[in-house]
Amino acid sequence: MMGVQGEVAAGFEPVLAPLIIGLPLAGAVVLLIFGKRIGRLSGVLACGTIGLAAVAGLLNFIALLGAPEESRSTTQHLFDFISVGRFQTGVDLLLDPLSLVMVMVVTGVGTLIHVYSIGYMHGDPRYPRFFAYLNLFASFMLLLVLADNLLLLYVGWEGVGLCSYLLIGFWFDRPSAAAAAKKAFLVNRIGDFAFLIGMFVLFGAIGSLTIGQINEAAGALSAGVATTAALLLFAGATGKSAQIPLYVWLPDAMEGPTPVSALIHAATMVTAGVYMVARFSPVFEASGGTALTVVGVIGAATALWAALMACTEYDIKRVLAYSTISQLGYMFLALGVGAYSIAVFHLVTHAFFKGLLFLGAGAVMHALDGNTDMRHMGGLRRPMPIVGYTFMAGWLAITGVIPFAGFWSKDAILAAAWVEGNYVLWGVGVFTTLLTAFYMSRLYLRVFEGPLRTPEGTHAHDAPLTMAIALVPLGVLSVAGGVINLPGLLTLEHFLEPVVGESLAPEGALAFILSGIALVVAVAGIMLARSIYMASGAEARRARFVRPMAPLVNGARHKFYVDEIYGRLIVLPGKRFALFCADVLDRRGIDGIVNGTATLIGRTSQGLRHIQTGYVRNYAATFLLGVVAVFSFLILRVVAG
Amino acid sequence: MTEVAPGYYLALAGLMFSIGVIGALVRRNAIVIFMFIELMLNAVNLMFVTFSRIRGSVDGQILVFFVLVVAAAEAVVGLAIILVIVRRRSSANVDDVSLLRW
Amino acid sequence: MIALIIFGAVFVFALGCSIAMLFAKNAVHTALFLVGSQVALAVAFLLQGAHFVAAVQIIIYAGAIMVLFLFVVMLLGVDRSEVLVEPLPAQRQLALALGALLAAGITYIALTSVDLIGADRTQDLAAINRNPGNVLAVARTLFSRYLLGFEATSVLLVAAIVGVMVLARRVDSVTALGAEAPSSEEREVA
Amino acid sequence: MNDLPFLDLTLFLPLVGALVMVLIPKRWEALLRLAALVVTTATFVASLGVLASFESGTPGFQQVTELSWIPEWGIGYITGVDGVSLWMIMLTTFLMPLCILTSWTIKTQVKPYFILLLTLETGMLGVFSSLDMFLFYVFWEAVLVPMYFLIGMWGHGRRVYAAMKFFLFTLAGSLFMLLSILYLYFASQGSAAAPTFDYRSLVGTPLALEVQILLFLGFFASFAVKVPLVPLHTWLPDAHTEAPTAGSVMLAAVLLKMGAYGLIRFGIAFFPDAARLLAPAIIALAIVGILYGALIAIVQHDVKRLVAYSSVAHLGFVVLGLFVGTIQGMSGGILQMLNHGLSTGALFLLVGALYDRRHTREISEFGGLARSVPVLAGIFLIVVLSSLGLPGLNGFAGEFLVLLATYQSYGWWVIPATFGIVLAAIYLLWAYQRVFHGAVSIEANRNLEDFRMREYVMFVPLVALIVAIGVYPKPFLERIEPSAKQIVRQLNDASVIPETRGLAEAP
Repeated sequence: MMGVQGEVAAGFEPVLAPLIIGLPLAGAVVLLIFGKRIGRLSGVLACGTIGLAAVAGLLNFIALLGAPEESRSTTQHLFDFISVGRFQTGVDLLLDPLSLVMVMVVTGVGTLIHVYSIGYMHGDPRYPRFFAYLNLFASFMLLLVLADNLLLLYVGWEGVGLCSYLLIGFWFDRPSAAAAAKKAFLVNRIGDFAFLIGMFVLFGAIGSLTIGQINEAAGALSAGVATTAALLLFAGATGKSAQIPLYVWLPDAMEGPTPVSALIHAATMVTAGVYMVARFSPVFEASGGTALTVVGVIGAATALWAALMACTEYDIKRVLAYSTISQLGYMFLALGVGAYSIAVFHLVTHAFFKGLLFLGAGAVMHALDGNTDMRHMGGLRRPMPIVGYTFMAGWLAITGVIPFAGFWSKDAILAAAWVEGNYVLWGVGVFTTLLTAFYMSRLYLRVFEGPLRTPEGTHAHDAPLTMAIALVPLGVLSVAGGVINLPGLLTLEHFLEPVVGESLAPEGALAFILSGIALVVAVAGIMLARSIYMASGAEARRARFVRPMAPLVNGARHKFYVDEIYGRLIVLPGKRFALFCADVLDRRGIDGIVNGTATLIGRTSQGLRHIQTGYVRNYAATFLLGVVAVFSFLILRVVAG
Repeated sequence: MTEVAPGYYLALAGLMFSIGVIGALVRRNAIVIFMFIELMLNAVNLMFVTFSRIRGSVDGQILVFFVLVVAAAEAVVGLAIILVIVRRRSSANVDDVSLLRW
Repeated sequence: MIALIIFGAVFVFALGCSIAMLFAKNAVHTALFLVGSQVALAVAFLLQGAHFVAAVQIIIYAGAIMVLFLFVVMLLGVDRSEVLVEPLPAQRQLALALGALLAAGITYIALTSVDLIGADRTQDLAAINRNPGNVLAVARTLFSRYLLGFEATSVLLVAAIVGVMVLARRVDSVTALGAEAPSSEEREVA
Repeated sequence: MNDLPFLDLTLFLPLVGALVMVLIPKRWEALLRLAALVVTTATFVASLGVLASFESGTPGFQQVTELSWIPEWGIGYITGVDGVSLWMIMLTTFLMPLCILTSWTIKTQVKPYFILLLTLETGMLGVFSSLDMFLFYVFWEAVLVPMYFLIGMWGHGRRVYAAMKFFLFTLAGSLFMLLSILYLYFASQGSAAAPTFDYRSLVGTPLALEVQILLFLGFFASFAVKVPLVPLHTWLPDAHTEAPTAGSVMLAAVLLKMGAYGLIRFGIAFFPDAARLLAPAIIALAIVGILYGALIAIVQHDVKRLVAYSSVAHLGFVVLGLFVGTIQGMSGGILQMLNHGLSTGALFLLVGALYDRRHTREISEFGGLARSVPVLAGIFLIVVLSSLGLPGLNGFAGEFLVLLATYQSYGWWVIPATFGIVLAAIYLLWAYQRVFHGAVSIEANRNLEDFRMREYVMFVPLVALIVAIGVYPKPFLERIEPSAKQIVRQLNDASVIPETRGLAEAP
């Protein structure tokens, strides 16, 4: 039992690590309490805290890089958390390559989105509150990735869920926003329910919740226990990372302000599930394939399913939401084939380009008074070039066109699936690539290309400075983000190896063939979209194209009725049952017994009081009855001897 | 003079007592009911006297005095109550006095 | 033998009077039958050697108390004939059945009483009656062993007298006491 | 620090205060309110003395006062505190000033109201600190009377029905307890010793298993009604709903805890064998309670009733923790008692604040309040989150420990229990959404006054505690743990059955 509380295992010296979490948290608390007085400066304050946290994260990152490879992991004990008897947990931070990569993504993208929000939320009456929530989210997310034990991770896990709830429902006046917020929290709670039980199983089997000890002892677990624990944890991940069957909250979550969608529902929070699975990869490995197969299949299925729905959606934010679900599916696919580092790689690049896409969509909405329907848009690249070109970078990145960031990571995932021998998953992945290219091109082409079209009464203008400041760096990263995993350099994969192990990669010509296929498919998707949306005669072609698949298109347009099915199958019977309990069982049943007893006694007394006739002779007769009874008894006793 | 066995006296007393009981239950005139109660007391007196004889001491006869006194006091108070009732309701029927009921 | 005859006469007369009480419609007649049965009982007392008690029975019971009864009957003018229809259901049947049961029980016990109580010590009483004499013996016992009870009866009598005086005051003096009398009147009417 | 008898001071300050208040003319309402506030605050300060003198790390009773009362019958005045009762006492004294503050809006019969509240406080504190069964029973019943009047006189609509129901339920239960206490009393008569009501001597009284089960059920009847366990809970929604705010707070925060406290203190300690034997059944009831209370809470349309049913669910967690038989469960259960007191107490206070503004408790009468009363909405959200067990707030620490312990001892039983937290999120957030979110649909909701100074004073300490326990539960847990450990050992190992005693104590 090494790694007792307080002791720092052999490792590098962390630099002000608590500040990474503490700064945004302090910012949030200050803004929550004094937000009204701080007013306009709230945005600056929030950006400052997260920016400084980013700097602190960077310092630690540099310190880590400076350390020799075997000591690139360290824990820092802050104070005791819930500890009773044998169960001991602390607020401990774990700094290792994986957590610091996540810290860099969260603080980096987070800072950009904070800056973007200054412009985007400008003029909102609850401006300080928004930044308070955003800061609070950042601190919980950082807690999640830095947590040294599962319990603390869970604290962050639920904390980001809370912030997601608060931010989705930020415009709570809109009933749809309030409902979406609640839905997000509840669906997540269902996942968390499984996650919590998974935590119990792990503690029951291992006797500790520390990440290090769990991963160390995971190999010794029986396959059954490991599978149970892994699947329960994964069930938690399906909630947070919006996988089948718990993905339904994410499209609705687009009711929140767009920076929120970018930060929480694209770049960071939803990837927490991926991070968690990667973190506990030994547990998943220990199940002997079952758990990982489930992860991979669910991931691939989600990727395909969400992509199908994205193809028919008209709301630009919702398209991006489905695309996020789909991309998360890719990441789980990668996890499922054991390519953990590649999953994290895709997580990072996805954070870049999806953050960018959302921010771009936000800029479009900002320019068009909040309109999100792509049928009313067109040719916007000319009036808003910064947005247009950065969006284009994001589009090419997600479709997987070489050399944009998405190409490298997506290609690596597909390659890993192939090498693992999982050709079905590979096939699904490739087909999804086609769909991805198609729906993203459909989005991009309809909004930014072609003749200029704006909704009535709006006038498109380019993004203001603060928003542009965020868009440009993300655009650059979307173009060049793939460089962090370019073969030959200090690659991300290699960097993460001490934590999550090696990912399989194809050798020789196979690598190029696989990449080529992926690229060709992506380009085919783009061409398809172009041919039925942009090129001359698109309308007619589109009609011809859609007709054979009418049921499918129709189904996708209605989100395959999943919400309705959940409503009918789970929500409605649940509510009926609750009503039955409340009105029938509780009121008539249990309380009925109680009140019934009282009524029975009352009625009996009502009846019995008629004995009280008031006639003294009746009483006398009764009295005599008693006398005779007692007397007879005595006589009988005498007679009987 | 004393050949008759005491049991017969007791039997007589018992029969009179029972008649007194029946009368007290059956009659409705309050004064008549009182008379039957007196009859019961008399029967009891006879028993006391008989017991006095069986035991060969006068203690039983003493008790007759006490019964007598109680009977007198009871008769006096009871009759006074009846008097008041009759003044108010001009009836000595006990069935008329049945207010204290459900 | 004579005693047996006398006892038979007493038995028949006393029971006859008692049963007649049950059927007499007029209160005055009932009272008279009661007097009859009391006289018969006095004879039974005499037969058993309770001379003093027999005298008291005649004087106080048949005399004073029964006069009081008759006096009240006359005073209230309730000597009208009673209606013999029984308004209470099952009251009469119940009373008869229970009374019969009671009578049977007591009779059974009475006729086997000697076995229960033990020796019949009539002779001892006869001896006492001879010496020192019934009255003297009663007086000695009453004023020695039962003195406390005797004194208590005097308290009882005083209490009864006071009670009767309060009860029997005229209604107008009751109303003079306070305003609550009419209200209680109303309550009765209601 | 044992110079002053802080515990007894705490215990009797409210009563003395109440007696003094009797002398104040009833027209001087402001003075009466102020006096009540001063007395309860002083009581809280005195109880801080108890907390300061409390030595963590020792399982037994501390700060024991022992006076003889009716020595002929072995009745004494014995008070003391240990890790189980410490936080209950603190909770009571902490919430009482808040209850006084929230009662500022009481306008009728001010004098008897505050006097009853103070009497109630002494009664509740007495329950938690008595170490003599007779004294305990006196306090236990003494709590009933003020609460009966508080509900019956200052309550809402069906107050008389609710008060009567509350009274009858509780009384019916406690009669069984009285019988059990008396049996124990006579059973304690050893060969040399006279019978006694002293709790410390009664623990470990040798009893046959059948007797234990009967006596345990006698105590259980009383405590299960108070807790309440399904299906003995139906008094609770009525009483909570109809009571005035302060009454609801005290009912939920403290009176329910008296039941749970009794289960630990008496049920388990006196009859470990029976408790061990019956634990699965009680746990099943607790789990049913968790789900049942939550399900019913979902469809309530009266805010107060909803919170009341949520209490049923939360107390299910408490009982679950107490009987799973591990130290995590016991500690978690005890901590959860404190947590539920704070969270649900705060919820009732907030519902009271809403009621003061709108004079209704119907959820459909609200809507969009976050716009008109943002601070109230914010505080409400924090409390709701604490109640649904969000990590980082107090509710989580207790629930987590309880569920962890349930898994360790009872394996998959934990699934339905854990599902309770999903249901909790459903009913609380749905209600929150309907009350505070959405557009303002009813005109009366548009211009409501947000928190006043008095309300800030009430809620800031509450929220601070809610967060403090959630973030750093150690100071709380480390005071609970030694006592919890001892009780768990009693539950698991100790046996008071005469024949098996030697066996059980052997290693």
